[in-house]
Amino acid sequence: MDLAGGGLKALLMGRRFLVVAVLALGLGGLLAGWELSRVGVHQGYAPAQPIAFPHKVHAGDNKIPCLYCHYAARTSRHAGIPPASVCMNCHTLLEKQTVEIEKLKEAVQEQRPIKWIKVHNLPDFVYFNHSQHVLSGVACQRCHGAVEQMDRVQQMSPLTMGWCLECHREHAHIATADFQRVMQDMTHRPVPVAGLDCTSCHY
Amino acid sequence: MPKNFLVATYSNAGRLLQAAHAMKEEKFRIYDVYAPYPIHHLDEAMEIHRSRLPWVTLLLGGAGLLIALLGQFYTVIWDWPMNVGGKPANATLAFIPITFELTVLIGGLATVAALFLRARLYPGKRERLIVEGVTNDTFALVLRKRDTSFDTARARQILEESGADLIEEKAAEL
Amino acid sequence: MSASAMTTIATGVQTLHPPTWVEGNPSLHRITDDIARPLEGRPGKGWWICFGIAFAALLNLGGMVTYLIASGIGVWGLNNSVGWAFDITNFVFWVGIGHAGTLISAILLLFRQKWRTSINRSAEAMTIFAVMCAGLFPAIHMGRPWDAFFIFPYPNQRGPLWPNFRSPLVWDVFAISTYLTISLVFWYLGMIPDLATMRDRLKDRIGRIDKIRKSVFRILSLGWNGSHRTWARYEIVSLVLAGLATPLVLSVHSIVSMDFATSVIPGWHTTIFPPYFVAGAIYSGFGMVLTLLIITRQTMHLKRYITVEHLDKMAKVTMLTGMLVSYGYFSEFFSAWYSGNFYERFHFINRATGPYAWCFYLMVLCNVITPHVLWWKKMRRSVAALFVISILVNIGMWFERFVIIVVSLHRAFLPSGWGMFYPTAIDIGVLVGAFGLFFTCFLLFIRFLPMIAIWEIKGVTERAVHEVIVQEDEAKVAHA
Amino acid sequence: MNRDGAAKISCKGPKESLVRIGEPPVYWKSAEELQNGARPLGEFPGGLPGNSPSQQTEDTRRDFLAMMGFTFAAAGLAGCRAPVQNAVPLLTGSDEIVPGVSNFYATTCGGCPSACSLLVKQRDGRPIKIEGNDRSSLFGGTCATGQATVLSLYDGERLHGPLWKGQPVQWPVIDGQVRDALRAADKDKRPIVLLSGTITSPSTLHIIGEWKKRYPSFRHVVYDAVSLSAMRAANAASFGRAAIPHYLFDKARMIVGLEADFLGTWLSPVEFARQYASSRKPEGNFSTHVQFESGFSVTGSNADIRVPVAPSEMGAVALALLRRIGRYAGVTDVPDSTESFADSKKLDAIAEALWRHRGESLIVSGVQDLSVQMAVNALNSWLGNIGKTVDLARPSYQRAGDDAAMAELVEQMNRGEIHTLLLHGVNPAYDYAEPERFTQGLEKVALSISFSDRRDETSSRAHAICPDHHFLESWGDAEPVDSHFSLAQPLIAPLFNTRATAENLLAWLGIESGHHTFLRSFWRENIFPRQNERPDFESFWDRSLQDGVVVVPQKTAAPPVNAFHGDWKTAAHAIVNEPGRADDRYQLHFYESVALRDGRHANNPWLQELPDPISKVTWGNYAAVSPKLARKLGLSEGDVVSLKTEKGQMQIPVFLQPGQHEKSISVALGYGRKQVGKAGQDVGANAFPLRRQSTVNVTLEKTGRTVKLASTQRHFYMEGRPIILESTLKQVRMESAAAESGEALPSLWPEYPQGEHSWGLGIDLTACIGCSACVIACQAENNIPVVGKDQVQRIRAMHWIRVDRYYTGPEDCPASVHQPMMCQHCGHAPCETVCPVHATTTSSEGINQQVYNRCIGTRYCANNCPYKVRRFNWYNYTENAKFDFNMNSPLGRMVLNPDVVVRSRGVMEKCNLCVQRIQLAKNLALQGKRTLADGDIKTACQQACPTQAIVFGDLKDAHSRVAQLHRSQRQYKVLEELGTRPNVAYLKKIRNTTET
Repeated sequence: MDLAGGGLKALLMGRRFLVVAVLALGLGGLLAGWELSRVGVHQGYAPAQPIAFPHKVHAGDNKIPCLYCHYAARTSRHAGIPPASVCMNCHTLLEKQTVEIEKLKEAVQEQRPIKWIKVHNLPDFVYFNHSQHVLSGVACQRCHGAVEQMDRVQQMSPLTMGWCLECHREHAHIATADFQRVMQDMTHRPVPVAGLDCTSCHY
Repeated sequence: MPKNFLVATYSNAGRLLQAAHAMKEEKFRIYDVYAPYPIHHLDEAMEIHRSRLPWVTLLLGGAGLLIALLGQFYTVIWDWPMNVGGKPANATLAFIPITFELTVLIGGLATVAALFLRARLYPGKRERLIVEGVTNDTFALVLRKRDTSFDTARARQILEESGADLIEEKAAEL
Repeated sequence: MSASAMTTIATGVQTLHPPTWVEGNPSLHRITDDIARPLEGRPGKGWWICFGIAFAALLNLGGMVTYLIASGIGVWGLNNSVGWAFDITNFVFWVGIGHAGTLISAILLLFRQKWRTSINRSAEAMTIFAVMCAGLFPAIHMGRPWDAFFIFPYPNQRGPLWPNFRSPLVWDVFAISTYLTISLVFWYLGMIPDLATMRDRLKDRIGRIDKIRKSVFRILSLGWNGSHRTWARYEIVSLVLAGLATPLVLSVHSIVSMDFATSVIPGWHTTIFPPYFVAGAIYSGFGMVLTLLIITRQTMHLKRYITVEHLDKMAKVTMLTGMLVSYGYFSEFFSAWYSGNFYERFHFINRATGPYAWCFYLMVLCNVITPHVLWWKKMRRSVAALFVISILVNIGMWFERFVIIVVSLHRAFLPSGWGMFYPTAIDIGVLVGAFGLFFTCFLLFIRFLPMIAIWEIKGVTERAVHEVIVQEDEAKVAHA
Repeated sequence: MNRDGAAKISCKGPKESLVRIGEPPVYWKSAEELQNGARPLGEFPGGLPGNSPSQQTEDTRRDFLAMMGFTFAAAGLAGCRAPVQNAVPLLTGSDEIVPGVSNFYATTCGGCPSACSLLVKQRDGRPIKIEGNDRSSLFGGTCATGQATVLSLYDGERLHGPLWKGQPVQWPVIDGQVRDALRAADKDKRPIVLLSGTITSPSTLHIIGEWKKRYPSFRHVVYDAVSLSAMRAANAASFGRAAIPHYLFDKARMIVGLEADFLGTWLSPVEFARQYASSRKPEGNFSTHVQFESGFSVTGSNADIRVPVAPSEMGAVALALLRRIGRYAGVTDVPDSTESFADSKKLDAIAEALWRHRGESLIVSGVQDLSVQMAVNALNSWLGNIGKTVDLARPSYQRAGDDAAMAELVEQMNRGEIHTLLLHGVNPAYDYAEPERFTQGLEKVALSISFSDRRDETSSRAHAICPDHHFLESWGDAEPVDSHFSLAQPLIAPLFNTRATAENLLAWLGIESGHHTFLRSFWRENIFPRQNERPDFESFWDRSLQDGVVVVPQKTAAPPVNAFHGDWKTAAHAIVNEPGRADDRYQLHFYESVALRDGRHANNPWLQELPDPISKVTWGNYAAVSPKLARKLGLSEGDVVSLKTEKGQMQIPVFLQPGQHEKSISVALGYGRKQVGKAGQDVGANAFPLRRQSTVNVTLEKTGRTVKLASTQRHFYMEGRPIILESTLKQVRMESAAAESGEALPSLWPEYPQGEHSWGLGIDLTACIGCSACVIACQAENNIPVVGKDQVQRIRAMHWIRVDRYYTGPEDCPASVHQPMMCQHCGHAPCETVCPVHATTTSSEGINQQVYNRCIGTRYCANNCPYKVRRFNWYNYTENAKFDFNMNSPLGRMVLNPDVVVRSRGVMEKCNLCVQRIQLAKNLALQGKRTLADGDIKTACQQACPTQAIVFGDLKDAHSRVAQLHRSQRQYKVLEELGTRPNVAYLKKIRNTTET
């Protein structure tokens, strides 16, 4: 009447084993699901830059407006990292010397482009246009967080589609229930409308 | 702890059936019958009432139906309505197939699960066979000797009359 | 069942002899032995040859699919005019095959058709393997199979973004997976008592292999001990499942047919598809069951249990469904003509006279003309004839799907978009490979699991039926 | 999938140092990185110290800077109005390139001597898209070839630097060698010859003039592979001016073409197409067009009456008309000739119509035969068209080839008389009628220098190759038509160590000031004085540079045009007595293919894969024969035949061409290049060598071999389906013009709420001539991959817009219609319902949007699309060695549009109404605090269309052009009866059969 293998016996412990197995599977599933959902999300990414540029000092303490350096954000899809010449606009005049500023000046002397590291990376297949958002009055901090308080820039937002949509849904005049009415009183003045169409971002 | 049983084994269902009816006449309560295939018309002899398992099917099938319908309504109409081929957001007709499938799926699985629970069937359960070959060619009629009031002699007599191949008293866990 | 009903059967029994579903009236023990033998003995040469071929084909499938996914759908002969061809043809073909099993085990159970007992187990197994093959194709026909999970409605970080519940493809996913699950459960449930039987047969044998097999059977048989109280519930549940599976089996192929019926393409866009597809499915399913059973009864020495009576019954069903299918073909042409729809008419003329006409006529030969051979009892009872016919049925039904899919696509609305489809080696390789998968599974099944429902056979052997009844009557007399 | 086409590409912005041989290119990952990674710091204000790249770098860069500088103010002026019109963009502070922002510059096309004026879209320092310049008074839109020239810029087969005897050298070495050789040649007075194709650049011609002064033994020979020298000769004889007239089709009410494909390839197709369309408006004037031709040309496919005629009978046609017109004009002694090609009633009718419209009729002939051209001249002058529709006073300079001069040069070369031979824009070793004769001669030349941009059949035989810039890299100007000037400016610093031919010619004259300086001074001295709009040269120059074009009053001292004094009688008799031909022989008819023209673009994969507008065949040429002939000889499509003339023979597959004259066999030139690059190598067969002798007596033999032609459309008849609706001018005029149609069929569903806009297209089938410019424009705009011959054969071409072509009527002389077919953006789209994952849905603005990254590739949508306009990525077409076209090399990928995703394997794609342009326009409107105006957004296909057949716009705005088209009485929607509710409306094709 005995059955084969001690391990097998353990396996065949009976009901209790069954319960445990079910619970384990359930938990494992949930964990795996959570992990999978975070694939490709780099929230909190804060790489060290070739020159430890402190936004805190510039944008925070000295209150330099974001768009002074990232001027392209007004007109282009890219906010743009300022060319070293923009840095030099001030740093040629400033006495203050630090190791980091030295690095900058060195680079300029040697014509060596500074290879910054991109912090906020959207997937390739999504089109994001800075100027569109800047002109529609979206504050930089809305997506980038309080950069003016950061010594090293860090990705605050998950940059997932769901996250984009949260904001777009707030400001959408499209596809809501009272859509018809909205369309009627929508003047033909260019009201910045956050699109909920796929082609607002994907093409 | 083991219980005491009076076990009669048969080599065909007919005699066993006969014995079962006789037992009923004599107000003996048949503990259970073990057979390699379901013997019809045994139920009344054993006073087995129609199983209530189909209700499980009805209830959980209904649940499946609701889950499917609400799920589709939520995703398609409420959560993110999209203009798909200019069709109106409310596409109830299009929901029917999936609703039906989920009803059947959940209903069916639930019923089987219920059966396993009710009949205490689960992987790794040790089978407890009252006699050899009840899963092959032997039929066993089992009476429980609950207390002294159980008239063993009479029972034996009836069983013998019914032509049991073997009658024995044994203690076992079933 | 009430006693009065009993007597009717009794009289019935005495007056005319019901067809004998088991020949030679074997003892219960003998039945167990006969059916268990193939599982316990060494497999014969025949089995090994078949398995070798099937397994080779399966390996080929693996290679083909790997290559396909590595390089892209372009390795198939598809093009911008004909976006589906062998892939979906095979899909529909296998789903169709999968229908006979559930029909036999569920619908015939509801109709209390005793002759189903010796074939339902293998028919169900066939269903499961066929649906597995079917499921393969929607998966590999995608351009990006690694993104297939987009189809399932799960909360996600894209908004969340849900699948399109209007799309018949999504219906398919639910239908096929439900069908596979329910069939599996039904099949397994029916097998539990037999697994117990196998378990208990192995009791006194010693030897590593047998020990392992025994403990596997033990796990699978869930501690079954033949209790009648369990039997009672068990039968109720079987009936319930049968009741659920019956509409399910009809729904599955109806939904598959909607992949086409809901479209706008002439030749696809037609309301007759659901019933016509279901009939076709059963037709092809019975074709495949015949093929398989004829092979197994010859090779596994089970002539006693799979009798000519069975074959005769199946032949009749095949003929009936074959004629339903023929009616479908006819009414398609009729409605095309009667509707006066230009594109519809053009399509059906093109079907019968266009570049793919030969497929159409092959289909007609196999599905419309062949079944009528079965009017002759001789044919219905000739194993050889039935074998040939069953093969023809399968060929015919494959081409039916090919004609529906490819011929409709290759000449749609704008002549500028017309183009031919020519299969590549990969197309054919995958087609063959699917058969490899199917037969490998089936051969393993008949080798390791009881391919005939032992307990059901026992339930219908003449001895069992007869003696119960006799004793029953005596019992009553005794009372009076 | 890869959003930035730019990613992983070495960017060479205009202000950035050149990639010199052996120097690794600067790689950058994103526009940001481009901005500070790939740009030297030297050019920022306050000029940071250091940074002195090599000499020639400085030059080019300074040129560019200079140009930028000069045009500051001008930009300010023009900038505010319509930025797209700027020749030079507004510059903010230090950088003229804002990453991610496109600038448009005007320049002049170098694709062929027609010298169309262009606008070029420059993005992150790379020209990525070519558009027509609407400021031009001659042109508008482009042709397919022009569109594709931007890809040739990024052709990896171009030479990376000068070669001397096959070895890479630096420029000074070449300069030294050449100067010595020239001095030697000059000393002993041995001929120095510049053999060039037609040069329309006045400044370059001026330099050549300087050479004549400097070297008395210098001579300039102009050679066009497909030349119009017979016409020049005829005009000299008839009007005392050896020139090509400037034709005005828009002024003509009655047009007769003799073997002249003026809408496809002949002389100046873009210009003529524009004129032609404007003369054929059902609502206004509608000219009648009669075409006599042997093959089926684009022009013929648009004719109201098309008469298939054997090449040998063209003279007879001219004569038949001449005789009839003569009767009207009172000239009776025109000799009789055969009229077997058409019944005389028809001819009478045509002649009558011509006479009725005398002064506003036009007869053009592309036949390279003096007598025929004389007859045509006689016709035009008797009809009083000279000075009206045929302008000789302001002739065209677009073809200046002189066959006689060329023939003589080749003789001289073979006699070993030529000392120095400069080859510019010519490839006689490939396209001369007697190539080996030329190459033998070339070996006898002491010094031969080719300016070709690559090792081709000719340059590989020359002593030195001094690779020319691509026209997008160089300065230049053009005068396509007398007094119509246009400028060319560099859009990018030269990718390779090349040098403009003009630069070379100057350098070797000893003028070191550089081409740009010379160009400016030339304009200051020669063109600026001829205008009086602008007081000072700078503003004149800036404006010209912005507009790209300038028209000035004609030179006072223009040579006179005499009245017709040609000897038409001799010509007539020459035609009558022309040698007959054996009846068992066939006649060859050669034509330039719309895509490859004379073969100079053979290495451009876009053009190789562009379906021929008529046959829809790609990747190779074929012998077009009439179905009747094919039946007679038992030929079927793809059978390889060998065509034999007295001197030569070629093997080529046949194509059954309805409407082909039974006795004639048409073969496209420009194929079968032997040395051009991997895309064009050995594609098709070279027909040039067969032109040497009379092509009248050709034998045709089966070889037994069969090949498969790669055709994108395999069925040519409509099967009686209402796909293209036609009507005649009469009917349209009869229907009340007020009648407006366009209400949609009833729907079972409630109307879906529309967004702020509702985008749609209107396509006028009457205007569409089938030139296929839209196809390439779309390909360039939307990063559409090239898939190669094999995939096209498998019906997997990727073009988002295809031009369907159907025949109607009898097969020996069918009429034909063209229909641009792209996604119809259905309101009730069948494709959307079936997609399991919502990868395609309708946007709130009516676009049928396709989301590549959501698509899982079930192809269900494509199956369910009634228009079959969806395209599936069967393979990875990017960075895949199996598809070794432009998308497989970093250089080739520089042409990609960074605003459009490069699709990966396994996803569906299709026309999305250039949604990236819509979004851009919205954004610009937002920046400009204004609303979108009709016409702000032009789709790529619309912009490229020379006849303005395609109109994009907002259907919600009742006044928009597209909305008007959707209300037009001619409007209909394809397969509307299916209830798909397309947002694309077609306007019926109208034919003018009233006149005859």
